[in-house]
Parts: sequence; structure tokens; C-alpha cells
Amino acid sequence: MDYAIAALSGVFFVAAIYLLLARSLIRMLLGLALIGNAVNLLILVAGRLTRVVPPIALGHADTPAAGAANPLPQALILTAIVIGFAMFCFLLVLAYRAYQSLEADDTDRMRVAEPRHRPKPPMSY
Amino acid sequence: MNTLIFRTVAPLLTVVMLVFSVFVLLRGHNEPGGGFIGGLIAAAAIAIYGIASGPMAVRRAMRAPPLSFAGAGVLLAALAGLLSLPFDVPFLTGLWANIDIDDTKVAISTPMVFDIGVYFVVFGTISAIALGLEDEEGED
Amino acid sequence: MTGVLQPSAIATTDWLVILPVILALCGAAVLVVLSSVRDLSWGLAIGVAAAIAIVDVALVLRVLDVGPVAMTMGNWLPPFGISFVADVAGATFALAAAVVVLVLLVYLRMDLPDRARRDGVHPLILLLLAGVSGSFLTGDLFNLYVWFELTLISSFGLMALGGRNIQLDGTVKYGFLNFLATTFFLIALGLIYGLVGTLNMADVIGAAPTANPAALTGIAALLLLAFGMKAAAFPVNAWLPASYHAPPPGISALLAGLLTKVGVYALLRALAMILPGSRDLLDPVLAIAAIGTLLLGPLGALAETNLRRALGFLVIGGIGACLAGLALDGEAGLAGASTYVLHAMLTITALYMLAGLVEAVTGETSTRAMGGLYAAQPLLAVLFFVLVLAVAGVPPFLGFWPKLLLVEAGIGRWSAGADGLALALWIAVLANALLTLIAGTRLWAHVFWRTGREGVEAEAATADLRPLDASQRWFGLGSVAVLTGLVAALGLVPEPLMAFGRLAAAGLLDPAAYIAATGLPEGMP
Amino acid sequence: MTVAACIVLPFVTAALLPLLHRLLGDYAGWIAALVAATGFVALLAVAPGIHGSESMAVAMPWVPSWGIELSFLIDGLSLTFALAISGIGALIFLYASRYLHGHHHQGRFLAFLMAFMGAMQGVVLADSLLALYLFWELTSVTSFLLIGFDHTRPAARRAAVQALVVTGLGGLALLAAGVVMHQLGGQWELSGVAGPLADSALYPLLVGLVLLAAFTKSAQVPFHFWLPNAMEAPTPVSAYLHSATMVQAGVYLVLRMTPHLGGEPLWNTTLMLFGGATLLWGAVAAIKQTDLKQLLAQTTLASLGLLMLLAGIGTELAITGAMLYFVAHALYKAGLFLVAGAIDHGAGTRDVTVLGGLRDPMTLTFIAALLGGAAMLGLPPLAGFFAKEEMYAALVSASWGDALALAVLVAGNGVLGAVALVVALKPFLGQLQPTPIAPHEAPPTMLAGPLLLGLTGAALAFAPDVLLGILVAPATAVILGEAAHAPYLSLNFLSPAFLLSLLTWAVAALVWHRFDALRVRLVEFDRRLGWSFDKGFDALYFGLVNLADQVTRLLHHGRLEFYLLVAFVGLGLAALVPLLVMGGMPGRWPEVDLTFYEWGVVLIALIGLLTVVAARTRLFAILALGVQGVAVATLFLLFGAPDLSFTQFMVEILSVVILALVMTRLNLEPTDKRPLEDWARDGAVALFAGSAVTMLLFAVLEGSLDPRLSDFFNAYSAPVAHGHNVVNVILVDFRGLDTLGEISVVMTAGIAVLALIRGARRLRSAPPAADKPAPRRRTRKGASA
Repeated sequence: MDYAIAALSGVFFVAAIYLLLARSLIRMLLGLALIGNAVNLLILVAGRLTRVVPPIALGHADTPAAGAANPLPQALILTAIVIGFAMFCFLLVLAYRAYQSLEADDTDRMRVAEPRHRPKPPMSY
Repeated sequence: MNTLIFRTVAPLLTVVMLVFSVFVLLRGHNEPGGGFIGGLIAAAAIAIYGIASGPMAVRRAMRAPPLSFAGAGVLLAALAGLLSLPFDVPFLTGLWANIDIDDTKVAISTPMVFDIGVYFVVFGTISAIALGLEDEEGED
Repeated sequence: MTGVLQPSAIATTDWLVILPVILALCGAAVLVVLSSVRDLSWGLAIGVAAAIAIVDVALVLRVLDVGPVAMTMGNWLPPFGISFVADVAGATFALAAAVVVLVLLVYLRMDLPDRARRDGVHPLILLLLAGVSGSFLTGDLFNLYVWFELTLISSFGLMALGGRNIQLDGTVKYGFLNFLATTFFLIALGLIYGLVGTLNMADVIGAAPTANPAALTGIAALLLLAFGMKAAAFPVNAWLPASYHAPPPGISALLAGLLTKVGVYALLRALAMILPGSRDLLDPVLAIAAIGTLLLGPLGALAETNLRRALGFLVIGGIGACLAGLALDGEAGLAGASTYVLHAMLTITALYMLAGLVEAVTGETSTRAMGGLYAAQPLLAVLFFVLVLAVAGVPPFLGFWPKLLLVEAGIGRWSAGADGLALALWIAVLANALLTLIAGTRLWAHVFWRTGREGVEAEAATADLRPLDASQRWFGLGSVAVLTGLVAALGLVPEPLMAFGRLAAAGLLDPAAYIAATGLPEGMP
Repeated sequence: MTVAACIVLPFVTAALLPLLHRLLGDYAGWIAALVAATGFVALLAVAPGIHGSESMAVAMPWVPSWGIELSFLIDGLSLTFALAISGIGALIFLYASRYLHGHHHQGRFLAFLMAFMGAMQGVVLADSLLALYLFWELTSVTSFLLIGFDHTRPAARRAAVQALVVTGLGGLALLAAGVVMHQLGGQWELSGVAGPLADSALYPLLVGLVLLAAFTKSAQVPFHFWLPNAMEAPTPVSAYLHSATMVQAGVYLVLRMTPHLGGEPLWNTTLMLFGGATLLWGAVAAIKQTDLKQLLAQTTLASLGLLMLLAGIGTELAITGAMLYFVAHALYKAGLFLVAGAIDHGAGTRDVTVLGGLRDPMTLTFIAALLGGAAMLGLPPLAGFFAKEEMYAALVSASWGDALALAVLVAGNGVLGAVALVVALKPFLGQLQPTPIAPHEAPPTMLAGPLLLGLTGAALAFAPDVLLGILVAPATAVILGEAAHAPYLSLNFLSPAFLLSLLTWAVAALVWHRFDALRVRLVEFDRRLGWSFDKGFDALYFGLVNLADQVTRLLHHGRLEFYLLVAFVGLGLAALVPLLVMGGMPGRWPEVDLTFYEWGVVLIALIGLLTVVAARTRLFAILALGVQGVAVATLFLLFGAPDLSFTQFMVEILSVVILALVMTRLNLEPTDKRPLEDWARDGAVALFAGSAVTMLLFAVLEGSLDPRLSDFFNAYSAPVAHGHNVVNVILVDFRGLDTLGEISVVMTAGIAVLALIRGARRLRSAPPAADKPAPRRRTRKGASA
């Protein structure tokens, strides 16, 4: 099953990258959300999969049941999800602001920092 | 969304969600839950309240700028870690104390305080962003 | 059960390794809580930055005294807890970062609009410092990712602060590309864990030789790409010139001084220390990236007419030098790269700060419209000239010494094995120095010597210049002068820098002390 | 002490001079002259101790960790150069104090000049190759500042940049040469390099680098063009840097390196070729000039070529001749430049075609000019004469090569002699010509220099103890080793050398006679040719700027999607290439053992993905995003990660809500309008990068996971950390620091987002006028071309 989910994460990557290569900011943001999921699946798979049993010591047991899922990737993914969400919020609001001020959601039209018609360097000493 | 029903139900819903969020936070150490998820639920509660009664009302009810809660949360978490300084153990070492209140033993621990810090950060930040965006909405 | 914890009580001095991060985080948190008391924020931020600088000094001294200092959080044994490990390289970089932030805070006192303060510029700066310090000091790869993200998000905030159109555009490019870089890093992290089962740097060093070499090299290549993007290495450097000139000068100075250096540091750590075994395949790639970066940086500076954008290209050229050091490897190469990072942190920051003053005096951002400052602002002219020479590596200024080490490393590597790429790198380093000198003096001649804007040669043009007001003179010019003084002094008395380079390189080449300090156990407790 | 007086003192003085000038005005120049004189006296004091291999060495630790010392050495060779630098320097400062009288940047000028003097002394006194490089570069930098001193004129800036580029190139060659020598010899001290290095495989490289450094600094063809342009500098600079001292640094370097690199055909032939070419080039170019300074500058070129030629010949006679020539040339050329400045100052022009008859109003200047001219012409018994005799004697042999060199020398010397006659006689003899200002004698401070220099030149001829004993013999001993031949210094009217001198004078007289006619022809030739090295430099320089512009435009085009494209291609290559090259591709196709409900969730996720990508409207896409998110959350739940699942679920809902909130307010392009080729390109890259990462993941999965960490967490979470939910314990305890960093990220994002939102509010309340681009078209028909 590891390989199946690994392949699924691959599909996520393909979709995410395709969207990120769009020129429309909104599609890029969708791609950003997807690539986060892709990476999370990748980490989960890299820690090897086990079915259903969560890493929780139930009742008065001192350790989780044998065959419980690997807890570390879960913790890593949790951290990554939250960080990714924070980044996503920022970039989303940024895109919104960029749209408001630059009146474009096409990144090709956003050429303030690197103007399309940059002056030639002066031919003087 | 600004229906009468929603506006009536929203404060109630908010209170219920806030209580639930604290429950999720506290049970996190032993069962699924914890600071993140609790904070998210609490923030969602605030967001709903904001949609119902307007962000200004929420701000008044919160008394402090929402982001201050986030600052306090980071501070709380860091201080929970710093508490280990006088005990000659490294940063963020879990310290446990049992306090007797009316014959009930209440366990207080730095990881728990830490998790409460996490709760506040998530709660403060997400509600600040939500309210900020709702402000935007109102002015449009 | 105590066997899972660390055997003995830790020394109080070990706290030095984590304190810079804690102080910065707490300082920022307090500023956020007290965000309504705005008059306090500058003083508090300065205080915190100064405290961090002092802690870093103590840390550096401690490291020099006893070797790498480590602390594993939560009293857990490494690699189960997160370790912070300060070796000479990490501790010194952290100190340099704190110094840069401190000077920058003084500079920012100059003319920061009130709304920037309300928007949280001071907590953002402290958070940036926390992220940068954490990156330099952590001994855990996933933890490094967290500090990277903190650095990144605070730089996002700083870059967009004020929200002018050019900033929004710059931040979009900066944001997407850099967020992707950290995402690539995260991919590599997941794979590292899946491959060697650990995230502690010292532990990975031990586990790497037995891992599947092809997969490990793939991971190392991913790290090279991710950190190379952060460091603005060719060909993934496009975000830097697209964004660094967008925010106000003080902020660009801060970002230029710190951000790319974290990427270089991570490259050094990852490829020189942790995964040296997978270098065979990567070295040619690294060398080609270095050559491209070395040459394209100064070329961009030569062509660009926006002053700070041109400086951004000079930053890139410097990154090329760092990459060259890494590619050349060996003591001289790694020492060259490490010392270059220090040099660039100080020199580039000062240069950007100075560019801010130039912009204030001329009221322009394009060098085409500048001129006449040689007569009007002699001190600015002197400082800028010194910094240009320092960047170009002209002795006796700071930039010369890393350049010397790189040139030595190149010829050493070449004569040892007649490696054609080493010769190409060697030539590229020299060509970079010449092109940087040409680009830098050209900028200087245009901004300072020329009497008026491009095409208009008139004495009258100087009339458009505004004098610096008192706060610009004291906070702005004063801080630049101090930093430039440091650049000149460290160039004249290079022993501290060069001794640092030797120790840093030794630490990267032989991580035994690093591993020992981390204190890995002999097996499962 | 001596070293301190020669090097440290000037730099300290240089730092103070702008201030001194503000306090003392012109007298600051006197103080500068005093400083130079101090160095001169200090050098004279140690001079008697410097004989043969006797030398004075000073060293102090500089970079102990890398074994680098700041070391200096005074031997015969450095003494001669150092004496010239400080002695001439003193007179130059005196001159400059008056020449730039009232100039508002005189303080800066004196400071630059003083710093130059310190640097130049450093060059000739340095023993460490690094110190040599350091001071070498400093002379380039100060020269840049001095040439561009008159910075308001574009020509001055151009000349300064040109000089810096050319000498900067040479400087780097010197650095490289130093590093190579260090590599070969194991130490930085030149005095410690044992014997010749010709056996090494790096020898040709080393020779190339050293000569590149020397040729650029000493303006040898084809790097010569910067030197005549450097005459844009004020006259004291021309006299000091660009005739007597800085340009001689290349000659010094060649002489200094001769014991280590010399004696090989590669070295000698290259030197002779370039030196001879430069001699002829300078001689011919001199004839074309009408400006006094240009005349002198071109002869400086010729003299530098001559010195290189002699160094290339490398015999005892040639080296002795070279040292004699260096001394004579330094004195007369500096003097003549100062004379040119005095004429400019007194008559308002330096154009030799309009000057005449100044002997009466400017008698003292005339005398100085005569002294200098006589030395330049090489009249006996002046030092210049003996220099000429030595070099001719060195070449009198039956070899064809020598004969050719001799012919070049005689021709070159002849033209130099003609120029000497032009400079020394033409402005002064004949009818008094009208000049821009009424001719008057220069003030004493400006006359002291040329007169003293001329008189010293004359006097040296009568003081062989000084000329030979101090200035020449110790230097040749250093260059050639102990066995140096006693210099040939006598008047012998029958020697072949003397006959050649006669021939030289004849050539000089002939050229002088036809000077104007020759000039007209040569200038006409140049005009027809239409090309010069100088123009070539322009073409190169602006070509470089143009190239830089093109490259930068190409790589930094400002289109985000291409920047991203590069990054993703990089991702694919990074993940795939190592697997392919190192044979790590996963070999077997593994069994897929998903349960049917797992398949169901995967299917939902895939449908969600496909819908996000292919959605025709953005709202639909956002909803589909939610679908795949929920599917992922369910997967987490199915694989034993309830915490993850809940968090993912919450986050997805929030993302979708916020996206919907924000996006409904924007008037966005509803569909993805990528043209077909973009679609194909992006799709291919996405497919490539995605599958590459998956392949790498497969390769990782082939091994087994080392479960140490998780075993530890599972084992001790409840007993030691008192938590039953291991994931939560990892988050708040085992790896609490990650979480601390993470919540800081969250808070920071809050600050940043709020700042952005506030910016939007400010934008609405007060739209900034200057910052806003012209309104764009709202309709976007055909926008996606």
C-alpha cells in the first residue's frame, strides 16, 4: 500500500506543479495548497504506512498497541500543515492585495519590480 | 447570512465551540486533540461570531487585539520551556507538579502550559486574520 | 527509566546555544502583546537585539574555549530530542546576524514611517533574527526547516510592509519561489527520514554511509536545489533581483544581509559536513552553478540602472564566491566560503544602507537620474567607495581575504589533480573580482562623480540634492559608518576572520567534535 | 623605523590632510612634502648599510593562523625605487601646494597623492607577495581617484575607469601569480623563494601572470592606451604617478622577479618583444602629439618599453643600463612634466605649436627644461648618456637578434631625443607667441621641483659614488646575484657604443628637423585608419555593458512562470538524475494491496484533483480543492493518524472558506487560458518533476525504515512524558522546539497578513497617486498571447 499512496502523492505533485505553472495567481494558490498535501502524503509514506491503529497508549497501557502507526511522521506533518497553512494565508492575502493594487491576477502583467521596458544601461563612463 | 436566526444562534454556538475547544485542548495529551485543533476550533467560533455580530463587536468582546493573544501564547510557550532553567535541565524539559485542591489531585505540567500557549497562538492569529478579512468585507 | 534522559545535569553555559532564539522569540512576543505601546517598540527591540548579540559573543567565546556547545531539548537523549549544536561556523554566523540586526535597528530609527511601526516592523525583525539564529544553531534537520520557515514568513512580512505596488509584485515573486524552495527542502526531509530513519544532523552523518547511495545522492541533490534557491544560486536566483530592491532601503539591507547567507550556511552544513559522500555527482553541478553565479551577478550589476537592484546582483555574485568555495572543498575552499559569508553579511548590509541614504539625498532610485554626490556628500562618497572596493575584494578591505582563500583553493585543487573544473572556477573567481570592480566603480562614478543625471552634465544638477537631516545623519550615516569601519578594520586586522575561517572549515571537514558534542548514545536506551 | 616612516606615516598623513588643508590652506602641501622628505632621509640613513646581499628586513605577524606575515625588505633594488619615490614625492607635493592653489578639493587631492606615495613605497619595500599585491592594488585605486580628480569632465572619468580596468586586470594577475608562487614555494615571502622556478609545470602560467601584471601597470602594448589618457589628471599626478613611479611598478616587478623567473627564453623573449614594440609605438605616437603633456606621456611609454626590453636582454650590461636609465628617466621626466605644468600655468596653454619665445618671461623654467632635455637627449656626462652607452654596449655582438634590438633602441632613443629637443627648445626659442594669458614665471614652489630635479640629474653624473654606489650597483647585485659586473662608466670616444650614440643624436636631429611634417603625415594616417586601441577599449567596455544588459534581460525577464519552470525542471533533474546515473531506479513493480474503501478514498482524491485542474470556473475549483482535502484527511484517518486527520480537515475547510471569501470579491479570469503550447510545456514539466520525485520516493521505500525514533517515542511517551497520545507528546515534549518555532511562524503570518490588510485599507482611504500604474484594461480579450 506504501507504493500506491506514494504514487498518489506523485499525482498530487503533478497536478500541483501544473497549477503552479499557471500565470493566474488564483490557480497558483490552488497549486500551493495541493503541493502541501503532496508533501504531506510523501512524508507519511516515507515513514511507512500501517492501517488504522493510531499511536495512542490506550487505557492503562504504557505503550501503543503493536502495529500502531509511526507517530513521528504524523508530528512532522502536523507541523508542516500548520506552517503551510500560515504561508497559504499570507500568500492568499498577498495575491488579493496584488490584485487590488496592480489590477491583475496574471503574473505576466505584474511587472512593477521588473518593468517590461527597463531602461538601457547608459553608454557612458 | 445575516439572518435573524443566525444572529441569535451565533453567540450560543460560539460559546459552545469555545468550551469544546478547551475540552479538545486539555484532552490532547492522552487522546486525539491538543492545542492546534483546539485553537482552530476557538478561532472558528470567533469567526462565526464576527460574521453574525460584526467584527467590531467581537473586538470589543475580546477586549485586547486578537494578535495579542498570539503574542501571549508564544510567550507562554517559551516561558514554559524556560521554567527548566533553574532546575539545571535543558530548555523545554517537562516538569510536573501535583497540586491538591479540595482533595482532588490536579496535575500541572509544563507541556500542558506549552500546549495552552499553542492554543492561544492559533486562536489569536486565525481570529485576527478572520476578523481582518471580515473588516475588509464590511467596508466594501 | 532515567536512562532515556540525559545522564547528568547540564552546564548553565549550555543555555547560550538556545538563548539567542528564545530571547528573540520572547522579545517579539512581548512586542506583539504590547503592540499598542508603540513608543516602546524600538527601544525594546534594540535592547533585545543587543542582549542577543552579547549572548552570541559569549557563545562564540565558549565555543572557542571548549569546542562545540550543544543542548538537547526536553532533557531527552539525542537524537530523540531536538539538539541545538553551536560550532564555530554556526555561532559566529549567529553573532554576525545579531550585529547586523542591531546596526539595522539603529539605522531604521532614521525615517521609518509611523505606520511601519504599527504594522509590526520591530517584532518582524526580531522574528527574522530568531529564524536566522535558529537556522545557524540547530543540529536537527527538521528543526532547520522550521527556522527556515520562520525566516521566510518574517521576511515576507517585512518585504510587503507598507504595501507599495512594487513591493507587492516583488513579494509575489519572492514568496512563491522561496516557499517552493522550503517545500523542496521538506520533500528532502521526508525522504531522509524514510531512508536513514533519523533527522539529527550528527546522527545522519553516522547513518549516511550505509544508506542506498543513489537515493542519498538524489536527496543531496534536492538539498542542493532547495538551499541553492534560498541562496540565490544560478539558475534559480531570479527571485532576488526581482524583490530585494522593492521594500524600503533599511528592510532591503536587512534581507540582503541575512537571507541568502542562511541558504549558503545550509549548503555548507548539508553538503560539506553531513553528506560529503554524495558529492561525486554533485560537484560538477555545484561548480557550474558557481561559475554561472560568479559571472552573471556582476554582469547584472553592470547592466542594471536601479541602484538597489544593481546591488542585488552584487549579492548574487558573492553567492557565487561562496558556492565556489564549497565546490573547491578542502580547507581553503570551505574557509573561503565561510569567511565570505561573514564578509557579505557586513559589507552588503552596509552597502544597502548607504544606498538608502543616496536615495534619500537624490530622491531617485535610478542611477540614471543620480549624480553630483561627490561634491555634496563627501562622506557618503568615501564610504560607498570603500564598500565597493570591499565587495570587489580589493585589499585591505574585508572582501580580499575570502577571495585570497578561494584563489588559493582553486590553484591548489587544480595543481593537485589537474581538475579542469577547478581551473574554470579559479578563473571565474578572478573574473568575478574584475567584473565586480568594474560594475562597482561604474556605479560609483555615475552616482558620485558625474555631476548630473545621465546626459546632463551640469553643476546646477547638484541643486536638486537634499541635505541629510539630523536623524539621517546620526542614525543613518552613523550606523553605516560604524559598519564600514568594521569592514575596514577587519580587513586590516584579518586574523580574527581568518582564524575563524580555518576553524569553521576544520569543523565542517571533520565533524567528530560536532558529533561528540551532540552526545549520541551507543544504541537504543 | 624606515619602513614606518616610508609607509605608515604617509597613510596617517593622508587621513589627516583634508583636515590640515582646512586649517592651513596651501601649507598643508608643505607638510606633505616634509613627510615625503622624512621618508627620503630615513632611506638615505640606511642606504650605506645596503650593499650586495645586505638588506634590512622587517616582519610582523598579520594572519598567524594561515602563516601570513606582513614583511618588508629593503635591499638595493627597493632602495633605488624608494629613494626616487620619496625624493621626487617631496618636490611634487611642494609643487602641488601651489599648482592647485584655491581648488576646493585640494585637501582631497593631497590626501590621495599622499596615500599613493605610501602605497608605492609599499610596493617596492614589500617582501611578502600579499603585501606587494595589497599596495599594488592601492596604487591602482589612488591612481583612479587622481586621474578622475577633475571628475566633472567625462574625459577624466573615462580615463580613470580605463586605467582602473586595465590595471585592475593586472592586479588580479599579480594576485594569481602570488598564489601560484606560494603554492610552489610554500611561503609568501619573495626573499624566501629558493632559486629559479623554471622547472615547475606551473612556470609558463606564472610567467604569463607576472608579465600580465607588469605589462598592464607599465603600459606595454597592447595595454598602453590608458597611460596617455591618464594625462587627464592634474600635472603633478602626471609627473609623479604616470612617469616616475607608478608606471615603473611593472618594471620593478619584472626586475624583482628576474632572479626567480628570469634566464629562460620564454621570459626574455616575451619581455624583449613587448618592450621593443612599446618603445617603437611610443616613439611614433610621440611624434603625433602637439600637447606638451601628451608628448611626454608617449615618450614615457617608449621609455617603459625600453626598460622592459633591457630587462628582457637581461645581461649585466643591460641591467646596469636599465637601472641607470631608470634613475635618469625618473629625474628628467618628472622635471619635464613639471615644466609643462609651469608653462601651462604661466602661459595658459600646453600646445607646443602655438608656444614660442618664452625664454625671457620664463627664464628659470627654461633652465629647468634645458636640464631635463639634455638628460633626455642623453648628452654626456649626464646619467642618461651612460645609460645609453651601457645598453648599446650590451648589444654590440654578432647576433642578429642583438642587432635588431640595437636598431630598435637607436631608433627609439633617436625619437626620444627629438622630443626632448621639441619640449626643451620649441616653447622657449624664437618669437614670443601670443598666449591665452600674459606669460609669467611660475612661483618658487613650482620652480623648485623642476630645477632641483634637473640639477640632481646633472649632479649625479659627477657623483659616481652616489649614482653607482647607492643607486645602481646594489640594485644590479640584487637582480643578477653577487657576481655582478662593475658598471661600465667612462667616456670612450672610440667605443662602438659612443658611435651609436652619435647615430642616435643624428636621428634625433633629423626627426626634430622634420617634426611637423612627420606629425601631419602620421595624424593623417591615423585618421584614415580610423581605429585605435583607445577606441577598441570603448568598444570592449560598452560591448561588455551591452552583453551584460542582454544577458540580464534574458535571465531576469520578470515572468514568474518561467522562474518557476526552471525551479521545477531543477526538481525533476535533482530527483531523477542521481537515480539514473547511479543505478538506483526501483527495479520491481510492487504489489498494491489497498482495501476497497482505501481505493474509494484514493479515487475521490483523484477526482478532486482532476476537477481542481480542469475546472472551468474558479468556484468549482475551490470546491474540488475541498473534496481532495477531505479525501486526504480520510486517508490520514485510515492510516492511523486521527490528529492529523482532524487538523487537515479543519485546515482544508478554513482554506476553502477563506479562498471563497477572498475570491468572490475579485473580478478574476474565470478559466485557465493557457495556450496549447504552454499547456503542453507545463504539463510535460509537471509530469516530469512529479514522477521524478515519486521515483525517488520509491527508491527510498525499497529499504526498510530504521524504527529507532518511533520505538523510543512509543516506549517512553506514557511512562516518562506522562502522555498517552504519542503524537501530541512528540509535539509538546519530544520535539517541542519544532512546535515553538511553528507557532512563531503562525504568529508572524498573523502580523504580516494584518499589515497587508491595513495596507489595503490605507490604499482605499488615500489612493497614492505616484505609485499607481496607469489603469489597465478590464477586459482581457486576447490577453494571453
